[in-house]
Amino acid sequence: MNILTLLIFIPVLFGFIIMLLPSSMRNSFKYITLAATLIQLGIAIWIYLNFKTGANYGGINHEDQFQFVQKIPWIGLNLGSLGKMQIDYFVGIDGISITLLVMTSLVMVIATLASWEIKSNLKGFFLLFLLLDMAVIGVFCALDFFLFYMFYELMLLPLYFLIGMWGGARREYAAIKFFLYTLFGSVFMLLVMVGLYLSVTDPVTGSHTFNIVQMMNPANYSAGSVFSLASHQTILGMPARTVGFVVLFIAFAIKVPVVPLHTWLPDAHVEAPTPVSIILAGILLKIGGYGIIRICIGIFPEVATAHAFWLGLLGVISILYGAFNALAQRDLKRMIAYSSVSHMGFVLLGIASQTAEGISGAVMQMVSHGFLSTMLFFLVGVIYNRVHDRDIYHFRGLGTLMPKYTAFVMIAFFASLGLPGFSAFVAEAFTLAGVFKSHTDNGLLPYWMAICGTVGILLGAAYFLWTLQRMFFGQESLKGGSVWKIALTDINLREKLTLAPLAIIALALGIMPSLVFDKINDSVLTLIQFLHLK
Amino acid sequence: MNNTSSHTDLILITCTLAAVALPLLAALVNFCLPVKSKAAGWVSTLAILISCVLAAKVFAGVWNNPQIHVKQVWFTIGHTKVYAGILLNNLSVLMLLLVSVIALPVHIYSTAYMKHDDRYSRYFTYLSFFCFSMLGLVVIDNLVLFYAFWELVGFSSYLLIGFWFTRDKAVQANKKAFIMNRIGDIGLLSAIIILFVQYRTFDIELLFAQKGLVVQSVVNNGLWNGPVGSLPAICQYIAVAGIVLAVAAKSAQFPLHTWLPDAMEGPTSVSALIHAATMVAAGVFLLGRVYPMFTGTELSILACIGCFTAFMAATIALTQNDLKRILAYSTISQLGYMILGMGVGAYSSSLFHLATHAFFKCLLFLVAGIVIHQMQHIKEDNHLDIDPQDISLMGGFRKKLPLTFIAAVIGGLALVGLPLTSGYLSKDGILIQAFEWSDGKDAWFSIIPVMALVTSWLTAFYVARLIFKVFFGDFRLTNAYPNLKLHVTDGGWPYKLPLVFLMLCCFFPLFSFNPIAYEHAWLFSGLKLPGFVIGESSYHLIIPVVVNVFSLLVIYLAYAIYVKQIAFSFPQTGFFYRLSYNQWYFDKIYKRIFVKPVLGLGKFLYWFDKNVIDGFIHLLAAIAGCIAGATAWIDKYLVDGFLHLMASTVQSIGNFARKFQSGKVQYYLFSMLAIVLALFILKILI
Amino acid sequence: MITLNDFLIISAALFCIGLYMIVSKRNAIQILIGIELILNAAILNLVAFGKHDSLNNSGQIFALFAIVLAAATTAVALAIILNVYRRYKTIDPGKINNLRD
Amino acid sequence: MSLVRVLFYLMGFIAVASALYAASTTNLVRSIFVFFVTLFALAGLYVLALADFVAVTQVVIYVGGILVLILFAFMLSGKETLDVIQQQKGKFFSIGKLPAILLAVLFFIVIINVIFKADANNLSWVKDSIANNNTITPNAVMIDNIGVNLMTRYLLPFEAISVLLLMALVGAAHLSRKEGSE
Repeated sequence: MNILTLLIFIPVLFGFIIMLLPSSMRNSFKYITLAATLIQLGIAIWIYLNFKTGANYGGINHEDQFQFVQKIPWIGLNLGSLGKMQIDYFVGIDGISITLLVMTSLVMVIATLASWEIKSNLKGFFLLFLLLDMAVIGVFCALDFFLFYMFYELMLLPLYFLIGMWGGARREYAAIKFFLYTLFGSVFMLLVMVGLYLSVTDPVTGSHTFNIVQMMNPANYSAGSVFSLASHQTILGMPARTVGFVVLFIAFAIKVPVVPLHTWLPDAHVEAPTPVSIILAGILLKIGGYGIIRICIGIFPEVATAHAFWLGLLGVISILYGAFNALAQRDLKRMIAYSSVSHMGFVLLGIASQTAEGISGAVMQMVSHGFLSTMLFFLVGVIYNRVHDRDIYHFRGLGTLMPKYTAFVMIAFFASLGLPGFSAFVAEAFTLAGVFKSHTDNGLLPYWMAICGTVGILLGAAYFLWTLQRMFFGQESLKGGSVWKIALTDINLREKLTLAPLAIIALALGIMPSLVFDKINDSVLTLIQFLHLK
Repeated sequence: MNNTSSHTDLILITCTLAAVALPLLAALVNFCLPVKSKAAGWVSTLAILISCVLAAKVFAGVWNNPQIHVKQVWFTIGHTKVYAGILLNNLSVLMLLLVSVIALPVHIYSTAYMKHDDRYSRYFTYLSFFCFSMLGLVVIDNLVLFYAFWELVGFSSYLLIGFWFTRDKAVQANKKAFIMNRIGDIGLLSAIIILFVQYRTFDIELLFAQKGLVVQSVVNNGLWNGPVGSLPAICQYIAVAGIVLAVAAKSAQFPLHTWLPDAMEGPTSVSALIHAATMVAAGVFLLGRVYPMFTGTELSILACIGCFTAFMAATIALTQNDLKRILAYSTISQLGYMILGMGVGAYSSSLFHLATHAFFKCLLFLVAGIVIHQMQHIKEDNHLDIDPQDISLMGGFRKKLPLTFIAAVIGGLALVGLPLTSGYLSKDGILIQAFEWSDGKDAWFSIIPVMALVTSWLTAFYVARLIFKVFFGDFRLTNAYPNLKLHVTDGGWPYKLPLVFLMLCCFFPLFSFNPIAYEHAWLFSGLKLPGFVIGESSYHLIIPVVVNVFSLLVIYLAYAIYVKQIAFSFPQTGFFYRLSYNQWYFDKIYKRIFVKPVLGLGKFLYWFDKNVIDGFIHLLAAIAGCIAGATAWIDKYLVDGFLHLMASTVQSIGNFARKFQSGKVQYYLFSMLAIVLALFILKILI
Repeated sequence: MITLNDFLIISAALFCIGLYMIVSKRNAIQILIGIELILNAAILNLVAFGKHDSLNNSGQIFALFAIVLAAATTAVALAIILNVYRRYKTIDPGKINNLRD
Repeated sequence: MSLVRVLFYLMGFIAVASALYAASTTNLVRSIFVFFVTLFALAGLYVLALADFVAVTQVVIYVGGILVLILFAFMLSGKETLDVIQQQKGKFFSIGKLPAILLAVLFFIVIINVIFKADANNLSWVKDSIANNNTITPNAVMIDNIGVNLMTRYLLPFEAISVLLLMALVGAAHLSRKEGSE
C-alpha cells in the first residue's frame, strides 16, 4: 500500500465509519474525526522524516525524482482513431508538496479541535469535513492533471455546504459567492486541461496523457497542437499558450486570492464557522499558490517569465490593498481575512520573482501563513463562541479579563506582522530579498516592488497593533456589560492545547527555517533551473 | 568555525553565548512563574549579574585584541547559505559590557520600584527578554539576525512601554513606538536586502571590515560596482537612506523622534534602561557597525539630522513640565549629538558619548523614578488628583531626598558636560571635532557646530531648571494643600545602591586619567577608526573653555530665575514658547499628514472594495440576473409558449380523439363507419 | 322481368336500416336485429346473383351457409347479452363503457 | 307489368317498411315481431329470385330458430329487463339519432351509387351465364343440384360450418349458464 494513497484516503475510511454509525452516537463523531486527522498527521510526519533530500530528489519536471510515487492506470479507453485515453492514478511528492502536506495535516487536526463548537447535524458536518480533508491532501499529491482537477473540484462541494449550512447570518450569500467564484475559475481550467491533454502525448505509450510532469516537457507536445511550443497557435488572436496560462492563473488566483479576485474571501470567512475558516485560510489559499507553482509556472514557464512583471504587480497590489483594507475593518474576522489577502500577496510576489530566495520565501510564507492564519481564526472563534460578537469596537481591555487569551493573541499578531523569531519574518524577508534580486538575476521585476512589499509589512504592524490596542488593552469595557464579562472566560485546556502547538511551530520555523528550507531547497533549485532553461 | 579558534577564543565565545542566553533563560523561567511571584526579580537580577561578570571577562579578553568571529550555517536557501555567528570586536564587547552593566543596577532598582505591581513577574520577563535581545544585537555577526534582534528589542520595548496596559496613554504610546520603529525597520530591511543582492552575503565582517566588500565598491557612471556585482547607484542611496531611517527611528532622531517622549508612559526603570541608556543607543551602534557605508554627502546629511535633532529637542526640553518628558527630550538631544558625531567623523567620540551618556542618563532617570515614586505616595496618601510627574508641583526635595539630590546633581553636571565628569570628555570631543570638520568646508557648514554649541548651553539651562525646580525652594504642593502628610525618603538599599554605583560611573576616572583631554580616554582610543588623526587645532583649547564658561553662566541664570525668583520670566505666550511647549507640533503634523491620510486611504480602499470591486461583481451578477430574467421570460413565453402551443394542440386533438374512446361500442362503430363512408365518398368524388 | 339492380337496391335499403339500428339503438337485442338485417341483406344479394349460376349453385349454397352462420351468431350473441345483463343489470351498450380511457 | 313484378315490389316494400318500423320503434317486443314480417318478406323475395330452397331454409331457421331464440332470451332475461326496456322512450326522429340517420342515408346513397356504377346486369360473367344458358329458369328444380353440390363441390365448407355450429352451440351453452352453478 502506497503511503501517500493511505494518507489521502484515510479520512474517507473514517468517514465511512461515521456514516455507518447511528446518529445516536453523534458525540463520538468528533473523536473519530480527531483520530483520523491524528493518524493522518502521524503519517505525514513519517513521510516528512523519511523524505529524502539531495540533488537527485528535486522533482518538478523529473518524474523519476518524485518520492512515494504510486502510478497505476486508472481510466484507459481506446478511442479508436482519436487514440488511447490515458488517465493515471498518479500521486507523488517533491519538496514543494511535502511541507504543505505536513502543514495541511496539522491544520486539519486543529480544525477538528475547533469543530467542538459545532452543535447541529454533526454527522453531515464531519462527513463533509473528512471528504474535504481527503480532497485537499489529494490536491497536494496528485501528479495527474485529471486527478488533480478531480480533487480540486471535490474540495468545492463540501466547502459550499459547510459554509452554507453551518455558517453565519449571510451564509447563503457567502457560500454562493464562494462557489461561483471558484467554479468560474475551475470551469475554464477544465478547458485548458482538455487542451493540454490533446496536445501532450506520453512518449512511452504514445497516447495522450494528463501527466503533469510530462506536460512540462516541450518535447511531448505533438506538432501543431494547440499548446505546442513550436506551433504558435492563437486563440482569439492571442497566443494560445498565453491564454492557457492566464486562464489557469485566474483559476488559482481566485483561490490565493489575488486582488481583484478576492472579494469572496472576506465574506466566506466572516460567514463560515471557525473550523471552515481555518481550513479556508490555512489550506485552501495555499492550494492557489501551490497550483501556480506546480501547474501555471510548471506547464507554461516561458509565459510566466514573459509576464512576470504583471504577476509581481498583482502581488504588490494584493499586499498593499489587503493591508489598507484590513486597516479599515471593524469586524475582527474580516480584518484577519484582509490580512490574509495581504500576506498571500507575498506568495505571488515571491513566485513572480523566479529566484531561489523568492520561491523559497513564497513556500515558506505559505507554510507560515497556514499556521498563523489557523491560529488567528481559531482565536477569533474563541471570542465569537463566547459572546457571538466580533466587532473590534465592542471590546476593550480584554487583557485584564482573559490574560492567557491575550498572550496567545499577541503571539499570533506579532508573528503575523513579521516579528523576527517567527516564521513569517523569514518568509517575508527572503521573499523580498528574492524580489529585489530578480532584477539583477533575471531582470523580471523592478526594484520598487520590493520596496512596496516592505511598506506592506509596515501596514501589517499598523492594523495588528491598532486592533491589539483597541480590543485588548485599556480599561475594561464591553458592549455586552456584565453578561459578557461572565461569558468571557479565559481559554480552556482544549483551546490551549490547540493553540500552543501552533505557536510553537511558528516559533520553531522562525528559529529553524531549515525545517522547511532543507526540504524544499532541491525542488526550488530544480524549478529555477527548469524555468531558466527556456 | 571559520578560523583557527584557540582555546581562549572558545572560552570567550562560550562566555558570550552564556551572557546572551542567560537573560533569555531568566525570561522563560519568569514566564512560567506565577504572575505575582517575587522570585522573578531575583531570577532576572541573578541572570544579569552573571551576564555582567561574563561580559566583563569577554571584554577583558577581546578589548584591543584581535577580533573573534565564528559562524555556522543556519539554513540554506537556494545557493545562498545563511550563517549565524558571533562577531566580537572592540565595539561589540564594549556594548556587551555597557548593556549588562547598566542593566544590573536597573534590575536591582526595579525589584524595589515594581514591588507592588500586580504583574511583577511579567515585568521581569519582559525586562530579561529585552536584555537578551539587546545583548544579542550587539554580538551578532550578520545582518539578518541583526535585524531580528533589532526588532526584538523594539518588541520588548513595546511590551514594557505598554506594561500598564490598562492605561490608554500607555497603549497608545507603545503602538506609536512600535509603528515608528517599524518604519525604521523597513528602512533597515530594505538596506539589508540591497546589500545582500549587491554582495550576496549578510556577514557584517565581510561587508564592513576595513577592506570589506563595501569599501571596495565604487559608484561609477550611475552604477554601483561591487566586487560581486553591480546595481544602479540609486540602490546605494536607498540603502543608506534605509539605514538612516532605521537609525532615526531607533535613536529617536528627527523626523521619527516623537515616539520617545510618549514612551515615557512605561515604568521609569524601563525608561532608564531602554529609552535612555541602551535601546535608543542601538541606532548609534548600528551606525558604528555599518560606518563604511557612509561617505561624503551622506555623512553631512547625518550631521545635519543629528544637529537639528539635538537643537530641537533641547529647545523643547526648556519648557516641558513633565519630569520624564524633559529627560526624554534631553535623551533625544544627546542622541542627536552622537549622530552628529558620526556625521562629522567623530566616530569614536560618538561611541564614547554613547557609553558615558548611558550612565548619567540612566542615573537621572532613576532619580526621576524615585522622585515620581515619592510624589505618587503623596498623591495616594492624600487622595489628590495631581500629575506626579509635574515639576511645577515639586520643590525642596534637596532636604528630604539627600542622596537622590546628590545623584541628580552629578548626573546633571555630567549631562551638561562640566569638567571632571565623563560627559565633559565625550561631549567636548564631539564639539571639537565638529568644528574641525567644518573648517575645511563652506562657510555655512559651520552652522552645525555652532548650533551644537548653542545646544550645549540650552542643555545646561534645562538641566539647571529641572534640578532647581525639583530640589530647591519650597515644596510647591504644600502651597495648594497645606495639610499634606509627607513620608518622603530615599528608599532602601535597592534604590541607593544603583544610584551610588551609577554616580561613580559618571566621573572621569572610569574613562580617562586625564580629566581634561578626551583624546587620552582609553575608550576613545580603543574605538578609533584606522587612519584617524587627532587634530591639533586651537579648538582643543577654545571650545572647552567657551562651553563651560557659558554653561556656568546659564546655570546661574537658571538659579536666578528659579531659586532666587528674580523677576525675569519668559513670555509664555510668545511664538517660541508655544513652539517649544507643544514640541514643535510634530505630533499634530504627523497625525494630519500621515496618520489620517493612511486611515482615510484604508477606509477609501475598503469602500472601493465593497462598492467598486464587489459592486462590479454585483453588477455582473445583476447583469447576469437581467439576462437570466430575459432568457427566462423568453423561455417561459416564447420557447415554452411554442411548446405549450404544440402541447395544447396535441392535447386538444387528443381530447377530441378521446371523445371517440368513450368506451361505447356503438360510438366506435359509428366512427369506423363514418370513416369508411368518408373514404367511399372520397373515392366516388375523385 | 326483375333485374339484379332491383334486388340490390332492396338489399342496400335493408343494409342501411340494419346499420342505423346497430349504431343508434339503446338495446342490445335490437342491435342484434340490426345485425340480422344486414346479414339478410347480404343473403339477398347472394341469392340474387346465384340466379345466374345454375350449374354450381354457389350463390344459393353460400346463402344457406350464411343463414346457418347467422343462427350460430345469434345464439352466441344472445348468450353474451344474457351474461352482460347479469353483470351490468342493463343491456344498453352505451352504459357499458369500461373500455373508456 | 307482370304479376311477378308486382309481387316483387310488394315483397320489397313489405321488407323495407317492416325493417324501418323495427328500426324506429322503441318497443322491443314489437320490434321483434315486425322483424318476423321482414324475414317472411325476404323469404318471398328469395322465391322471386328463384331460390325456393333458400327461402324455405330462411323460414325454417330464421323464423323457427333465431326468432324463437331471441324471444327466449328476451324472456329469460327477466322481468327487470322488460321493465327497463319498456321504459325506454324515444322518438323515431330525435336529435340524438340524427348522426346515425345521416350515416345510414349517406351509406345508402353511396351504395346505390356503387350499384348503378357497377351495373350488375351487364357484368361479364352474368352476360356469359345468360349466353351459356346457365341461368336458372323458373321451371328448373334446383334442389337435386344443390344437394349434389353440397356433398361434392362444397363438402369442405359444409363440414367446416358444421364444426363451427357445434362450437357455437357449446359456446352459447357455456356462456348462458348461470355463474356459480358449477
